[in-house]
Amino acid sequence: MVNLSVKIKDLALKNPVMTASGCSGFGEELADFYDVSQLGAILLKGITPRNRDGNLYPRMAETASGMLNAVGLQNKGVDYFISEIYPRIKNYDTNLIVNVNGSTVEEYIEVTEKINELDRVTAMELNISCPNVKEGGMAFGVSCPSAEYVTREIRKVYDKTLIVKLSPNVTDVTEIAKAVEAQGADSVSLVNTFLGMAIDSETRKPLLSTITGGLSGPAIKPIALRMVWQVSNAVKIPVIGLGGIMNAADAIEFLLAGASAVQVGTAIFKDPRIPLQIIDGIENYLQRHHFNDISQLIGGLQV
Amino acid sequence: MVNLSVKIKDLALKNPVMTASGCSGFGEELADFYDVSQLGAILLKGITPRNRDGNLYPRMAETASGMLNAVGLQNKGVDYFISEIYPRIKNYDTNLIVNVNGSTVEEYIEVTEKINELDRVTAMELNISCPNVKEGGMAFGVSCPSAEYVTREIRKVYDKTLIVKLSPNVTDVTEIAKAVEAQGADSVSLVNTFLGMAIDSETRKPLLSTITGGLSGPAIKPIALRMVWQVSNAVKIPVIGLGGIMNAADAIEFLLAGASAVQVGTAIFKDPRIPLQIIDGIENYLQRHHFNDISQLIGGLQV
Amino acid sequence: MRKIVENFTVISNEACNLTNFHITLQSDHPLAEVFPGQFTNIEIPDNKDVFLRRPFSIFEVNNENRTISVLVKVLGRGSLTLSEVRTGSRLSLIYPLGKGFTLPAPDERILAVGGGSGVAPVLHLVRYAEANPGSADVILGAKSETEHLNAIDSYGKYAGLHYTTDDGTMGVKGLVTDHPLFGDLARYDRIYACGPLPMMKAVAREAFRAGVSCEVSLENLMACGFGVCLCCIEPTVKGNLCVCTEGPVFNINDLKW
Amino acid sequence: MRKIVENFTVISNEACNLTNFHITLQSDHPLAEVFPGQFTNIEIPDNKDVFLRRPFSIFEVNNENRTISVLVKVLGRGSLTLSEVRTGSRLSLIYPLGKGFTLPAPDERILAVGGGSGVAPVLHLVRYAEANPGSADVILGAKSETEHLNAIDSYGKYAGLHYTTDDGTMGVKGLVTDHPLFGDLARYDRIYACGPLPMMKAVAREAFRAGVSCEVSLENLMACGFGVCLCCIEPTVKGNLCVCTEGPVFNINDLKW
Ligand SMILES: Cc1cc2nc3c(=O)[nH]c(=O)nc-3n(C[C@H](O)[C@H](O)[C@H](O)COP(=O)(O)OP(=O)(O)OC[C@H]3O[C@@H](n4cnc5c(N)ncnc54)[C@H](O)[C@@H]3O)c2cc1C
Ligand SMILES: Cc1cc2nc3c(=O)[nH]c(=O)nc-3n(C[C@H](O)[C@H](O)[C@H](O)COP(=O)(O)OP(=O)(O)OC[C@H]3O[C@@H](n4cnc5c(N)ncnc54)[C@H](O)[C@@H]3O)c2cc1C
Ligand SMILES: Cc1cc2nc3c(=O)[nH]c(=O)nc-3n(C[C@H](O)[C@H](O)[C@H](O)COP(=O)(O)O)c2cc1C
Ligand SMILES: Cc1cc2nc3c(=O)[nH]c(=O)nc-3n(C[C@H](O)[C@H](O)[C@H](O)COP(=O)(O)O)c2cc1C
Ligand code: FES
Ligand code: FES
Repeated sequence: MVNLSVKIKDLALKNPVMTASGCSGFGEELADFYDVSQLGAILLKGITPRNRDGNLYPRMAETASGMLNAVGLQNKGVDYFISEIYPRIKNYDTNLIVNVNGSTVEEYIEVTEKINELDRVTAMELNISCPNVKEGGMAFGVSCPSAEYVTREIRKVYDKTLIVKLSPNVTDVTEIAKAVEAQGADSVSLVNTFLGMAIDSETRKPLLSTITGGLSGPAIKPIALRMVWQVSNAVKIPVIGLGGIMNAADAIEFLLAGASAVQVGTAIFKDPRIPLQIIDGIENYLQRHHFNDISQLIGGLQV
Repeated sequence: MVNLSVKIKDLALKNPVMTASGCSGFGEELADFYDVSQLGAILLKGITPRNRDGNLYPRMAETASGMLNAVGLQNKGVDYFISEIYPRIKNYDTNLIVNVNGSTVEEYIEVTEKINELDRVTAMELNISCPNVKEGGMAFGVSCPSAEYVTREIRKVYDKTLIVKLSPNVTDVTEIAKAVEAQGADSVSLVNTFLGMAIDSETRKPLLSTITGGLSGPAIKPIALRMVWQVSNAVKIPVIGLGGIMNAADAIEFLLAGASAVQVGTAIFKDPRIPLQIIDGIENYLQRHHFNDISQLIGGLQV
Repeated sequence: MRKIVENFTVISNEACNLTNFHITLQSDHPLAEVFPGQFTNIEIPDNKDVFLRRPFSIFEVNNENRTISVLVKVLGRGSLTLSEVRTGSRLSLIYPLGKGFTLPAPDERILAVGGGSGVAPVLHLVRYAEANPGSADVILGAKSETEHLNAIDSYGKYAGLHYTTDDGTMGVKGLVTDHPLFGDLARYDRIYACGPLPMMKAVAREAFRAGVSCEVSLENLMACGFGVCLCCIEPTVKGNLCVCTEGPVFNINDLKW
Repeated sequence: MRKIVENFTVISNEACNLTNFHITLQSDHPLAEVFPGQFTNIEIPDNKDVFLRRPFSIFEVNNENRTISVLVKVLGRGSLTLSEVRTGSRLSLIYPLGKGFTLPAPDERILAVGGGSGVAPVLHLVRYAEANPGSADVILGAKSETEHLNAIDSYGKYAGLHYTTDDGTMGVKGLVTDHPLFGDLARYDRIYACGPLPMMKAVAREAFRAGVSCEVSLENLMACGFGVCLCCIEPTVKGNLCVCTEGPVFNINDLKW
């Protein structure tokens, strides 16, 4: 028997594999395929204080080994979440983590205070890295002062495990990571999507209604992995790695680079079972290599 | 007949397709396959003042729709170039553009002054974006003051067309572009490679001797295209676009996004004829869409 | 609703004409129940330029043989690769996806209109509803005779089959809405349409004018196909709805056309 | 030197054993001249996980039939896909690449050592040099009999064929350097080796001790294969050299082993 459980501050994960926000709905769609209690955690779809329609169609474009999305945080608002969705999902036997968004610090606080009351939401992910919204979002995540500010304000109102989700669209991601660590973040997750663009050469029009969108999938994995490695070496808090993870080998690379846990996003669109396959694959790897604890992999890169 | 020629300041290109630096040697290897005078320009391999051995093997790793390299500017130095290589290639009937590198501003100046004397080198590309060297390189390209400084000093000693090659590893590439434009750059080319990393999960070792390396290929195209579009909208000087261009449709997307010319890098490794196929493809596109001048495509994105 | 990811075996791949292929796929297990208008998201094998799955309406279902089939129109790189798939190869399918058409009551008269690759769900519907030529009409539209699907004559037992072509080489010359049956829509209780957007909009306009209930099946671009990505949304009177889970079939009254 | 990018047709693909495949490819045009030790960079079709070409030594050359062949050992994703290629399909090759072996003079005695996928260039050499069993010996090393290639008996007319296996199931038990022929290397004028790095280093050590000229063919990772990327370099006494253009064959005196 190998031990797959990890702890991110007070967040106890039965295994280090979570779904990524915006790629697994509220867990219900995955539950159509399998028992979601097998997952380490479900990162719920990004939530804002009030209903957001998101961006206009078309919202996605396929790219080489990846995709662009411009969903723009479509959601029905935190109150709807609490009254309609939370009751349906609160008995999943896994960690539910809310991805918190806002256009202003006040909006972030508003959502945070409300979800702080939910027993079964065991952690929150502060999204300061969404490239698909006009206000807030990534703007908070690309400069140290604003990242510090929003983290500090949220820390004041949130008691449980606070994960800050970092943007890769920066010159030095370690600076931002250190800044939010200093303000009390319990963990950082990275990366969110890269700002990208796609054009239809025949029609000479952008493929997304918003012109630019967020790039995800295997294409970004090498950059994401580098950032996770840099940040793991720069901060003391646990790091959660993501970006293009498609299989157990990919996940293990992020763990070796220093991540304590991983998230699976775009891969779910290709096959919703991939998170479970990754859990099995990691367990199998540990056995094959005669490790008995996942902690032996974390940061185990031999340089 | 359609017109494919473009001008970048004093640099007259018979068509907008160049090879990218470090991906086409000194043109001689391509000449083993075809007549290189068909190309708009050949970007020569990065040159430093003195011999550089480059980084240790292994220097490359394949990634999803791309590759990482850690060549590290291996070259025999500018004097060797001038005495041994230049005489062999100077009669190619196309533009020869030297990619200039250094660890210090003095080193950049040293190379620039020497190649300024070469009649057949019609332009230079100032590389302030190489992620694979310890000193100089990308360090100059990720902050405005240092990018400004090196551009200003080089402008003083270089008379012909000065192209500055920008790094994509920054929060806001338009700031750097505007900074070098203000210092007299005649053009900017972007993007150089993204800093990335690859790990062998089985051996738990990095796949590159340098741990991190530069990501190129189709994987990066959406991000490169976004940056070219942003920079084209931010500066008045012509922009040269590159990053993952594999075929004529890709090249046309960069032109539509605002590039006046394009460079083809990693695609050459897959098939050295791709730059020629792109020239044909652009010509064919213009005819098919009833354009008679390439200038009708440049910046022609319909938003 | 239970959904499945499963490898099916290609048991036949027949060219219907130059650009349409009828691919029949067999499961190793008993099939899940499939309703007309539902679709499957297929992993395209072996194509370096395709990253995501591609959605296709489920055309025919045979529970005994554990087979489903799809009609694939070659439009781009993914559908091209799929059209070249060989008998015996395995394809990963996610199914059944989406909500199907509202089934007609036994005594209702229906008109089903299919254009291009949109014929699959409407033919599935008339067969599934056990319609008959007395109560059901199908109009199939195409650019030219060469684009019409062969081997659908057997559907004559479920519906009156009518054809239109843009160039007049088969059936009535013109668009589907130019067919004489559109002259008197009021005799139908329900109209169903699937095909290119302009066609569906034209049908919707006529149905609306005639005051007949009409459902259309949308083909918005999809990433996941099962409701997690929110890429496929369609603006409706109920807000942005997911085409993959709350559609692909919509009543035209809900759409903002 | 003129190099070519060209689509070849697969005219046969034979399994030599569980992990080695002999693939013969036909050109539409007269072949370029190929020397032993030269290689080709092959575009791997249809595999979403492979981006770059993969280099393989040219094994047999038949100018009349316009065919060349490669021996592919399945090591990872690219070689696996290649090993499954079907007769009739087309593969894009870049060839001829690299510098080959220094050919032996007619009166020179040679020892050629091949391990694993490294047998292709050394067998090409003995055949090309029109060697004969009196003047040439070949030692082929493998882990076990099951990994030895069949259908190379015809090379008996060019050289004495000798085998070693790690487990002793065929020929001498042990590494290639455990073969008795290594007891008296001085009788050879030239030694050639291609195979796994440890094997080549062991052969080089023995050749160096015996003072016999020795060339090895390296298999460094490559991106382009024709000299533009500088990814494949090997440190030598002449500095970092490109294995793809200044090799893959090197004299051991030039290497920093
Ligand atoms: C619910 C649903 C059911 C469908 N049922 C069928 C079916 O039964 N038979 C069938 O042949 N097709 C069907 N389609 C459409 C099919 O999914 C697309 O034709 C296919 O995905 C195209 O993939 P490709 O890789 O060949 O095209 P690409 O190479 O990705 O694109 C080629 C061109 O077609 C455009 N395009 C691609 N997909 C669509 C789309 N969905 N709508 C409009 N334009 C598009 C692209 O923008 C591009 O210009 C259905 C789609 C949906 C959403
Ligand atoms: C000049 C030259 C000639 C060659 N001739 C032959 C030949 O005749 N027959 C033959 O079977 N092979 C030959 N090879 C090796 C062949 O190119 C590799 O085995 C092949 O590229 C592996 O690709 P893959 O996608 O299967 O492996 P991948 O999936 O890319 O890698 C699988 C594993 O193998 C390792 N690996 C991959 N390539 C190499 C390599 N070149 N050296 C060491 N480790 C490697 C990887 O690091 C990885 O651990 C030659 C290589 C060169 C450079
Ligand atoms: C369609 C889509 C929607 C997303 N929505 C959110 C979101 O609401 N909040 C968030 O923090 N990240 C969101 N993301 C980003 C992912 O959580 C993840 O950071 C990114 O996709 C990289 O991981 P991947 O390559 O595994 O997908 C979204 C990504 C996609 C593709
Ligand atoms: C092997 C390799 C070597 C490179 N060497 C240089 C160089 O010497 N100077 C430079 O400015 N860029 C260099 N580059 C970057 C390319 O010129 C180009 O900016 C980058 O690869 C993105 O374009 P692509 O995706 O078309 O390759 C190199 C790239 C590769 C892959
Ligand atoms: S396609 Fe993902 S939600 Fe509809
Ligand atoms: S593989 Fe590119 S230079 Fe040798």
